[in-house]
Amino acid sequence: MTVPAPRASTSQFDTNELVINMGPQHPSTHGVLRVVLRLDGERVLDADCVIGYIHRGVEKLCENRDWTHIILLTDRMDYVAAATNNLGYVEAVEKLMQIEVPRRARYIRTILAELQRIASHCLWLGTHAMDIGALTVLLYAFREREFVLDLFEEFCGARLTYNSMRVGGLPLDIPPGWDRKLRSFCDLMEGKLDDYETLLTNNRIWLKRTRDVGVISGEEAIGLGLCGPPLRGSGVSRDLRKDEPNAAYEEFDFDIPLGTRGDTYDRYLIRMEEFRQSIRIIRQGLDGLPEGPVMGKVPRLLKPPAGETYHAIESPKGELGYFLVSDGKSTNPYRFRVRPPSFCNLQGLKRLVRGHLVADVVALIGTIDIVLGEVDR
Amino acid sequence: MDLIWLIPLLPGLGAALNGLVGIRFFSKQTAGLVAVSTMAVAFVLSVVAFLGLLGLPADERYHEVTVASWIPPIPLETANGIGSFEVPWAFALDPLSGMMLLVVTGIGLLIHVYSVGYIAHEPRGGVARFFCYLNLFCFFMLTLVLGSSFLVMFVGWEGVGLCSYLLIGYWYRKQSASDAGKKAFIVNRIGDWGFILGIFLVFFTFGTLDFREVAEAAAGMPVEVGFGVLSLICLFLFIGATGKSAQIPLYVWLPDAMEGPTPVSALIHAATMVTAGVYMVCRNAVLFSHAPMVMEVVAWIGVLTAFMAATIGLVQTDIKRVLAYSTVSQLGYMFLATGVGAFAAGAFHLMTHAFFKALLFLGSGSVIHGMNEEQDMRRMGGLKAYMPTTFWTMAIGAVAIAGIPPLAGFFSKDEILYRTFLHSQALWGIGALTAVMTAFYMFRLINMTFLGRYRGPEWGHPAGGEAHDDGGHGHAWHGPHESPRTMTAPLMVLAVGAVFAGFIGVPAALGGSNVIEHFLEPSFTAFGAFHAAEEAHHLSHTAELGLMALSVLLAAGAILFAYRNYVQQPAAADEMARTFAGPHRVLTNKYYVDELYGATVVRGTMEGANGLWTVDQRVVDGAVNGAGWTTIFSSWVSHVLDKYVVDGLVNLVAWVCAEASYLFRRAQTGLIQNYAFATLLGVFAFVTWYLLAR
Amino acid sequence: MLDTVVIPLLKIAVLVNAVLVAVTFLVLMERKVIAWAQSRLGPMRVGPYGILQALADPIKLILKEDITPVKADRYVFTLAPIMSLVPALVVFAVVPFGPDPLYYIGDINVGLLFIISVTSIGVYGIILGGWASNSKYPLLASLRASAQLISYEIAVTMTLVSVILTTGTLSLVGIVEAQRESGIWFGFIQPVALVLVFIGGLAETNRAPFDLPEAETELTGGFHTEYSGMRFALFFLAEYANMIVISAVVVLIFFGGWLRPFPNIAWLGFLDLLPAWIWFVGKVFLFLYVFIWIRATLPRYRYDQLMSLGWKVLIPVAIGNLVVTGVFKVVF
Amino acid sequence: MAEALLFYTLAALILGLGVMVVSARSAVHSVLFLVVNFLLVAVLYVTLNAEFVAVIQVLVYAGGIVVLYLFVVMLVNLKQAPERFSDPRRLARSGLVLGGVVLALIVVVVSSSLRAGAAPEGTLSGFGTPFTSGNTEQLGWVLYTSYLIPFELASMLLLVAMVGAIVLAKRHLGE
Amino acid sequence: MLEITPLHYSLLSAALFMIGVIGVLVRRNVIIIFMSIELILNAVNINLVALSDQLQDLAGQVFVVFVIAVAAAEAAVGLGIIIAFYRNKETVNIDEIQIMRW
Repeated sequence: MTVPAPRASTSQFDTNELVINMGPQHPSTHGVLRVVLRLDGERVLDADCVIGYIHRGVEKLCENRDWTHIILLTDRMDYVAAATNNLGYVEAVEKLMQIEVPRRARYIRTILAELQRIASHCLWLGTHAMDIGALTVLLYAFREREFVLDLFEEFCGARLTYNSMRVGGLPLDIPPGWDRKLRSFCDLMEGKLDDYETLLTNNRIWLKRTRDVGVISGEEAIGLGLCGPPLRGSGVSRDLRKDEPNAAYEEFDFDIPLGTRGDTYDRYLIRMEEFRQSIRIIRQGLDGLPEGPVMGKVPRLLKPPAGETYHAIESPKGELGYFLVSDGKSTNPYRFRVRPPSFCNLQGLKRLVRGHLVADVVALIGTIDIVLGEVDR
Repeated sequence: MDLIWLIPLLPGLGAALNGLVGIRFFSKQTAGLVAVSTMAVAFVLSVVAFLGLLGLPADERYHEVTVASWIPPIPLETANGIGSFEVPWAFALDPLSGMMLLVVTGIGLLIHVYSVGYIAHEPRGGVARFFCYLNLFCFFMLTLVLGSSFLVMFVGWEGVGLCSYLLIGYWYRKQSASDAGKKAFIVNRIGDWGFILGIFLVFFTFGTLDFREVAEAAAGMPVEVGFGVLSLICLFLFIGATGKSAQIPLYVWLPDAMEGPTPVSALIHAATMVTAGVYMVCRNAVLFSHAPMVMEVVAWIGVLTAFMAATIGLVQTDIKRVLAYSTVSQLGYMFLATGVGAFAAGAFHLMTHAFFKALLFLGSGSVIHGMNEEQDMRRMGGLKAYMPTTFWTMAIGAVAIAGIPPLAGFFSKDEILYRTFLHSQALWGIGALTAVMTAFYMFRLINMTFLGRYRGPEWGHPAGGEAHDDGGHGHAWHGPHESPRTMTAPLMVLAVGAVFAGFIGVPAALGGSNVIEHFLEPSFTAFGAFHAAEEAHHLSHTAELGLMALSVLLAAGAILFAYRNYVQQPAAADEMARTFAGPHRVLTNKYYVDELYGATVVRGTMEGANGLWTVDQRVVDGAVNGAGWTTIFSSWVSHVLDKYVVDGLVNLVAWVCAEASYLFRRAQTGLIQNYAFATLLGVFAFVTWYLLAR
Repeated sequence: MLDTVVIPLLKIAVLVNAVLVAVTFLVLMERKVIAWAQSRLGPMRVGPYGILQALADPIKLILKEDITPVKADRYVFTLAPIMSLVPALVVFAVVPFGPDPLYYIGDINVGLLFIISVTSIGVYGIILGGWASNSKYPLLASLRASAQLISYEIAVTMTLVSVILTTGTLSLVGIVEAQRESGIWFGFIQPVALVLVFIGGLAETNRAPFDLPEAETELTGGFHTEYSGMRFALFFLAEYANMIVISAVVVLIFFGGWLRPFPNIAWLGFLDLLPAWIWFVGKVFLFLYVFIWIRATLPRYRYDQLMSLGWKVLIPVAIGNLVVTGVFKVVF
Repeated sequence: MAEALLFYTLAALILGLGVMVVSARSAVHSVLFLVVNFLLVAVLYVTLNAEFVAVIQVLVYAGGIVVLYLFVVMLVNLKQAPERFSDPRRLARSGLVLGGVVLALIVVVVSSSLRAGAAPEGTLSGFGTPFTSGNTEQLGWVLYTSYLIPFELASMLLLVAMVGAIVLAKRHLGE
Repeated sequence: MLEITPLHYSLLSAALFMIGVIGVLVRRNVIIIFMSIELILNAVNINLVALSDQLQDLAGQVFVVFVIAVAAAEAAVGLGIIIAFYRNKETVNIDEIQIMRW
């Protein structure tokens, strides 16, 4: 076990400090994150995140693909929330090219994004709970996630990497009967949410493990550049769906849950409430789904005018932003840059874990909800 | 009467309350209420106690209450072998202290009431502080009055000195006020030095400090013809009295003390504290009457002080300073009375003087208040129209002090003059002249202030006196005005007192029975011989009446003269001043006494200190340094010896030990296992021995 | 010779084999029960409904390569699993499966103390296993484990003292007989002690929610991270054997051992038709089910919370229970 | 016969393990031998009809005290034993000690067997608490009656030791 | 030889005692020295228990209980000292624990 981190005390007899390496092969680091912990007994003095184990150069790859092919590369970043990745990208391109998207397409995009949020949160809930030792919740959450994946499969034929959107709209309209299945899933999910909460929300051990663990104030959270539930958990009202509405969010009625203490439990409660708000949005979307085409007028070969744009959406993990530069000549982006929420939230880990115990590290990695595919790209 | 210990305690409580709590928390009204109510209760208690005293037969009018044992018996050497120095915290009520009690609590109460109005412009904490000091003063004054022994009295004596200092310097931001406070304190120290020496001597002589026991012991001693130990005691005590009561040569602090608030001047520097000296001399009447030589000194000091102060008073223009010199002068009168053996007359004058001088001071305070802190009489005039109550009450006070019958001053002053006449015509002459001047300067004051034409500043805009602008309060002044009721009501009460207080001492010549003298007599007796001797040359009633008439006439003439000079022909006064330019300058500068003291005492002290410092620097330090050099040298020698001889020996011994112990030291390895091994060997040896020996 | 050597040896052989077989089936039971709790099916491939998985698992473990890390202390590394398993099996020497001497190997008069003391030896396996691996996570885990075991041992022992106070004997047979005589299971007389012993038992066997030493999401498997093959299987066996021991102790002390329910009610006598040892084993498996159930339900405590629970809650409550029991004993 | 066999086996193991404890190179091995040694001593106690003491021996010594040793060894965790350099003087001293041991043992054996006939009869202590096998209850009685005060003192000693150990081993705030 | 008398136990005890003493005297690791002390205490305990059985007197066993209590106290404090010492000097070599000599 090699330890690259500098050792504060050179003596091998030192009983005060222990440097251990959590990951990259560790069951609770959600992939290949490596955290180098400096411990005082069981207490964490400092933590350094080492990332890059699944760096694939997605941004560089994208600069050598044409604008449409990029969509399927975005699937591979946050691979548990491919639909929102697609959404952010296609909207960015639409913004760059100023393409009008049909309303029905925007509605369906919203529904897909929220469905994706449910799936992503299911995965988060299961792994977070399992990190803290609640085994059953993982399987329950995966069971429900399975339904979402089925729905996506029916919609676009893929279960994980959907490639489900196109610049200017959607490749396909929803299949017949899909909305009915979605509705029944919404009903089912509401009941299951109560199950999860029964297992966790008022569980004394769960409370002990999450209450006052990883407390961060709103100012600090902003200072660290946190986004998404970790930011809202500290009471900062920042949700791009409300603040800078994209897709069809401005036509929907939903609430942004906010935390008060900024601890792990608050972040848990926020995500649980986001489940419900997503269901609410999906229902509204299904109710008000307009008729019409799902694809707008788009040229065969996408060649945006020279210029640059930044477009961000609220992905399940936080603010997912795309920065695109077009030189106006080629069919590839001149520059393709992603602001991944997981990467930004991971910066908070060092601050969050300091002073906590080793066992809290896994709880905190769980609470910031990272996907290494997105962190490393 | 057993509750008399409460009388001083009550103002003390008030002081504590105002001082500890009030400065921070009390409103002005609360602070005043606390102070006034404690004084009122104390006054009521005093009246009750006094009535109780009156209820007793004349020769049993002495009541002592021991509150606590204070100083436990300490064996100390006295003239009569080893004495027991024991002082209980005891209060004594007898006719003299009873009278003083009424004066202090009564006038104190009135002045407290007056102060509520007078001090109202001060900031909140300042009011509480003021009343705290005032109450504290009453506490100490009553302790002084009631103390049954020299030491208890001395506590009060020092306490009132402290309060006097605090109150003079009440406006401590004002340089002159704090200087005046310090001056009063320091000058008083000189007197206290005498007083405390007197106390030492009293104890050394009599083995006790209780007034009554001292008096009884002294009564048993013969009257000293020459200058004996009693005379020495009395002289020392009198030095104390001159300090406290502002007599030559220690009177200089009193005029300056007028920097304090006017009620303070009235209470402390006119009515009560300054009379403490007189009171003390009266208390020790027996002692003094056994020292005729000192009595003579007292009389002369008194009369000279009276005269000198009166002459200075003639030309002063500051209204309070006139009154201050008048006070000094009247105190001189009192000492004159005691000096000629007329203790009762002195005490009587003390009382009447308390009334009218407090009245005059409060009146002047009222004027100053009405004139927006203006104290210079030349900038007043015609105020009668604006403040009639003040004018009339002050006029009564002036008439009383001038000795016009039937007001209070007439009876007491004439009693003194009459007694003086019996004693010595020379003294009488000066005294009578002083009385005339008194009448003149008092009416000069009244005339310049209230009559004639208004000479003060225009109003409607802020106006301040040249010396007292910082005393002003910055608010617009709307012209001379009458003072509030809390201030005028005490004036009226005191005016009534000034009119009628004399009637308790109407002399036999006027058909009275001189109640006060008979009442006070037990306090001065424990003696008989002196009194009998004094009775011997008694003048006829006719002569006595003649003297009275003369002094009244002279006073009336002086009043008229003053009226002519300052009201009818204001220029006449200036002309006179020009005519007698030399004397006038001398008087205006108060005989240059302050300068004299400055040049002699103060400068002398300074020079002396400088000289001593030089001596210290050159001689003492030189000696010390020389000694130091010597020491260094000798220690160097010693060091050499120590290092090479003594240490050598010691080291030799140690070296021998160390070398000798080398072998044994090897065993002391610090390695536990070696010790354990040795232990084991020991156990083996023991077990073997045990098994084999069994 | 037959009575003193052969029969006991036979009994020991039977018992050890029975325990080991029980453990394999316990593992299967755990997998099945948790699967059902998590709406899964669990093992289904080996044999009908996966029943033969119980045999497949040990065979797999035996056949696996037994790796010894290079830097490990190889003697201790080998010894540790043995020291872990042996005490767990030795305990069964005093566990009576029924009233008849046939059903137990020995009934010593300090049976309960014997169980406590022998299980306390089991901690060596964990400590040494962690230490001998010469690796950081196992070391941390073994330190945690030993601290946890020692802490909870105090609480459990304290609690058992109050039970001893009630029965007046340390013999396990004697304790069960005492329950028969009083006609009521001690679990109803000493409910607090029951809860304490059960919680302490969870902790002593490193079961959820106290499974910190082998918290795989935190310490990647705990003290046996570096173990594989049969040596790992021994740790595994030891853990499950310990579960059985704790269940057996709880049943013996609080649930009447081999007694049928309501031993004092005569008309329930038909329940005695089932042999005593069936009752006993049935109750033990009931408790084992509870163990598994809890594991499926609860999250895990954190180390400091675990310690504070042990020292600040269980031990004071145990002492309080002891005092109350003593007072009752004296008063009534 | 069986008793003698058991005794000699146990004695040999106990002594052998004792030697291993003292001579083991690694402290951890030393601790392990010590545990086994204690367990065997407990077995010896059982043969001497002292079940309670045997169990206590296992519970307190093997289960408690030696775990503490193991903790400390792991905490200190020295890679090499401190005896990595040899000290001839020490060896000489050891030889001397061993010689003394043999001598002492011979002396004891001889003197004891010489006086074997004169061994005192009956109880030594005078407390006269005869016991049978399975004597836990009796032991309790003796402990809580005759030896109540020493027992309580022992509990105080343990308390004090506990506090002292905590104070000693606690990391001070400044560090 | 085949009859086991208290003498046998005494000999066993004495031998174990001596092993402990040798451990105390020759080892340098303080922890092993402490363990040797435990061996010594055990030797004493064997003696006590054996004589208790021989004399049919429980006092011996009572003393064993006390010895164990004292041993526990000794181990706790002793090991605490070792830990504290190790923190400061980073050694458990008894030869280096000698700063108080002379």
